[in-house]
Amino acid sequence: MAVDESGRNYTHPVYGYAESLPGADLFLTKADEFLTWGLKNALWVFPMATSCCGIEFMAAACSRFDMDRIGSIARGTPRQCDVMIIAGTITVKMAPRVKKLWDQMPEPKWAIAMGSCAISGDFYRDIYSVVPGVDTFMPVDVYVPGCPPNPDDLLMGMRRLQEKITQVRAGTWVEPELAPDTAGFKRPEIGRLGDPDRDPRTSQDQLDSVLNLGIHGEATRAPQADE
Amino acid sequence: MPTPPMAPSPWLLILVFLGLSALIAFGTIFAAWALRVRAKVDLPTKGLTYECGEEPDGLAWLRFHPRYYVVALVFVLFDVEAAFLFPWALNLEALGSLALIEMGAFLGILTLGWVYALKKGALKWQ
Amino acid sequence: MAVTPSPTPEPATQRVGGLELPVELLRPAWGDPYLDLDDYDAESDVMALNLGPQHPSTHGVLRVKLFMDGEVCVRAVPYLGYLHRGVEKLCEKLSYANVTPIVDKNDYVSPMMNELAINMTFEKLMGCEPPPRAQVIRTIVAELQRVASHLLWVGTFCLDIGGAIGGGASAFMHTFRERELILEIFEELTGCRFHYNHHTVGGQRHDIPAGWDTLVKQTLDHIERRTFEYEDMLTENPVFKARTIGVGVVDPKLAMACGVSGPVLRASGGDHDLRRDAPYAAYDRVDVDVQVRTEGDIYARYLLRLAELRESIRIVRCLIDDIPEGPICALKAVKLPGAVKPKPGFAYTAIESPRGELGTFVVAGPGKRGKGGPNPYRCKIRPPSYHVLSLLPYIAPGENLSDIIAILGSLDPIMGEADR
Amino acid sequence: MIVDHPDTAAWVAERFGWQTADPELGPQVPADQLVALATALRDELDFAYVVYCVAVHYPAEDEIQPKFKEGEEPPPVIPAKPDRCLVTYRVRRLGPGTTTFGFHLWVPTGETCPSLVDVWAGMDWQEREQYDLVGVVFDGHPDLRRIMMSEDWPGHPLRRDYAIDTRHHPWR
Repeated sequence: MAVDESGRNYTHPVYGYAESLPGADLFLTKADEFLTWGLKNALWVFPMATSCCGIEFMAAACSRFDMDRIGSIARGTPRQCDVMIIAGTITVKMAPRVKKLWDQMPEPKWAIAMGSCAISGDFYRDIYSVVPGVDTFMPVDVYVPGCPPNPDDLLMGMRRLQEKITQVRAGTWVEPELAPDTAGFKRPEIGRLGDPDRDPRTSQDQLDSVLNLGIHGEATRAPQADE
Repeated sequence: MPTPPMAPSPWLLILVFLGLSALIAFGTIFAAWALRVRAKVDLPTKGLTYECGEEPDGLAWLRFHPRYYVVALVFVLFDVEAAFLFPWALNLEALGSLALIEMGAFLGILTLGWVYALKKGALKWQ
Repeated sequence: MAVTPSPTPEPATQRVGGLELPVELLRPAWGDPYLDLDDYDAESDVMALNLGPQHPSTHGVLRVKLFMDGEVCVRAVPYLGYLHRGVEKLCEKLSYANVTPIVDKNDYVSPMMNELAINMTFEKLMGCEPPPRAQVIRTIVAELQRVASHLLWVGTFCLDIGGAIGGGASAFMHTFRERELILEIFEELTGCRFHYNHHTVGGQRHDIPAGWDTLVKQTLDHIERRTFEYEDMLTENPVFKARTIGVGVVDPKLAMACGVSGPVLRASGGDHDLRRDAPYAAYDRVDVDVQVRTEGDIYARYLLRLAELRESIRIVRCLIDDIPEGPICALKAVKLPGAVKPKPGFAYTAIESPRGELGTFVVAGPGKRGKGGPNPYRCKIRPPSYHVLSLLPYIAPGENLSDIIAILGSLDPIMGEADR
Repeated sequence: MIVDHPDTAAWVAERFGWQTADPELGPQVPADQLVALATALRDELDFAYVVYCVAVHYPAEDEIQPKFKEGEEPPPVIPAKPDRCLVTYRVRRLGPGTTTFGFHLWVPTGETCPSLVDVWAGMDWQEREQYDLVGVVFDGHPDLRRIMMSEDWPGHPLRRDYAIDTRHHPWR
């Protein structure tokens, strides 16, 4: 059971039927563009701010760099948000919570990995308690590099996401192939979501771990493969 | 004098008003359902109650202290009062000064109830 | 007529932990952190509520499990570790010069303080003393960082009181606008807005650019004018006063037992400040006027932090004009990470960070042939936020839920520092 | 009665008889006298402020026979040391000229260390953290749970034999 994709090239029931009517598709393309325009200019943000990038996220939301200009407000609950910005280091104890909150967000939803801790775990990635990159357990649409990225980089990331939404809904989005192994970079054995040689059981174990979170907050572990 | 045939009967106006409001109310709900984006995989965690990422522990169906019920009652008192004030205020000049005295009495009685609630300490929680 | 001996007047102050504390501050009754819920006769059922790891008001990833009786909290159990990045284990793997950028990210609201604390301990182990110019730059930079940290606190605290979209957001926008000016000063000095990697073993890494001190003076004049703007907005604001006066009172004896220092202790009457009592860097050249209040509630902490903000501006103004000339680093530029090898030993130094006593205990391990090894054997960072959070189970019971969020905001914990 | 003794180490040496080898570490305290020293420090010398409790893990070392030339007689053999933890405490007396005072004790792995929660409330979380990260068990502690790692985390990360990039299925 693959971990679900964010709201990408979905086939819509109403459109499917309407397109069969003669002449309706001309009207529908305009309607779709109108909906895309409305969707991308009101991207409400769910700030998964765990550490330093959270402070830069606050600086981006404030008066000097003002994220409101591109229509995105930070909201407290996942139920009202479209974009989850993962700002900061995700530890092993926090990862099930992030995955659960990602699942609780209504579609269509997108994810921005802000900061090198969220993208690859930065210099913490070799440590026992840090998840090496958020895209090992959830689909990420835009990566904003930096430690921490300047607020204007984050706003550029949001603009990049808006372009991506437009192209995805217009169907002209080309999925970039994953970066090849750069100079023998030692990648942790848990590959990214898109890696073909990723062990499917890992996604299943990650989902089980989210479903039965322990009451005291411990993530109930699936049996260790190498134990 | 029969209403001129041209002017629509008031009942028709009410029907149109109700129809329009129903259209708007249910129309938006239908649009939200029709244009929604379905996830490829609906995970069980989506339906869980949101508790800051944690597993909700214990029940939410609990017995609460009666002081919160009293606060709700005091709110209803003001809500009803406001509900009556609006139509009265709209056509005050048509009703003349008598309505003013009646509304004064109505507000006086309600204020009495409010003072009584305050004296009984309805809003004092500790 | 037997003259009844007049009862000896109850001593106005009592000596606790080396400080003279007014007696009425020492309140014995506190919430019991290990209260057994079965023997708590609730008028209504007790609800377990998670003020969870992802919550706008928890200043990071702190999870507090609140047992609520209606609106009133009965017991609070904080859970930490959601941002435990194993910094102390990583320090054991790195050389002495490489540790600065790692520790920089602990207290990510005042990064300069982390660097200063750990590099002072390494210098104590090495036995080297930074040159006078580096000492003065360290003091100026630390005080500027304190101004930025308190500005951020005033902003986020108003969010906790008024809500992101509600009334609290206005002060949040104002204070972050001033904080950007301070980030610009640091950008001039070190090149980045955040995580500066400015201190190193034996001194500083970046020297002061030309015209930097005029920029600092202009910015500080500007910020000082703006602080009166916050006072108009908040100090006399009836809603703000209603939400903060008399809420979350902290008893100085409990604060000391929990190892809490800084604004929380000073707002409860504890006249303790490491900058004055145990001066480090160039603080002995400046007389620090320590602000102390005795109410101990959230309003006292707000007033105290605002006064400390102005005090820091005054300190920087005293030092900014006569920065001595000379080198900025005692050791030759620390190019090779392995160049720093202190002899095996133990060392602890502490500085006054905006949240309290931030100390570092470093154990220098033995290297080959009895000389020192290139990396520390154990590197314990003593964060003030960890101790301030241990106050929560004592002061949270008996408060309303919205007041607990205000108390949490007024304690100013930073989770990166508490979880390390 | 609170006595303002300038040199705490001398006071402890004179009162309890433990000498202080390293001023940073302070005197070594036998385990059974730890609580007695702590209460004395708090009540008589007014050390009411907790700074930290740190545990440092030292793995076992076998016997070392230092090299020597044939002529001289062999120098004494350095005895083997068991797997042990150094538990150091540090408390501070506030006020002008504030001073901190540290004391330590050696706890072989497997044995327990007495808890100081009854003396200073702040030691509660310090001891929980050292139990969680280094594995020193403090007996008498009201609620010795893990505070940093999740409840079922295998092993204690800050021990020297714990590999830094240990895997944790299924998240890394």
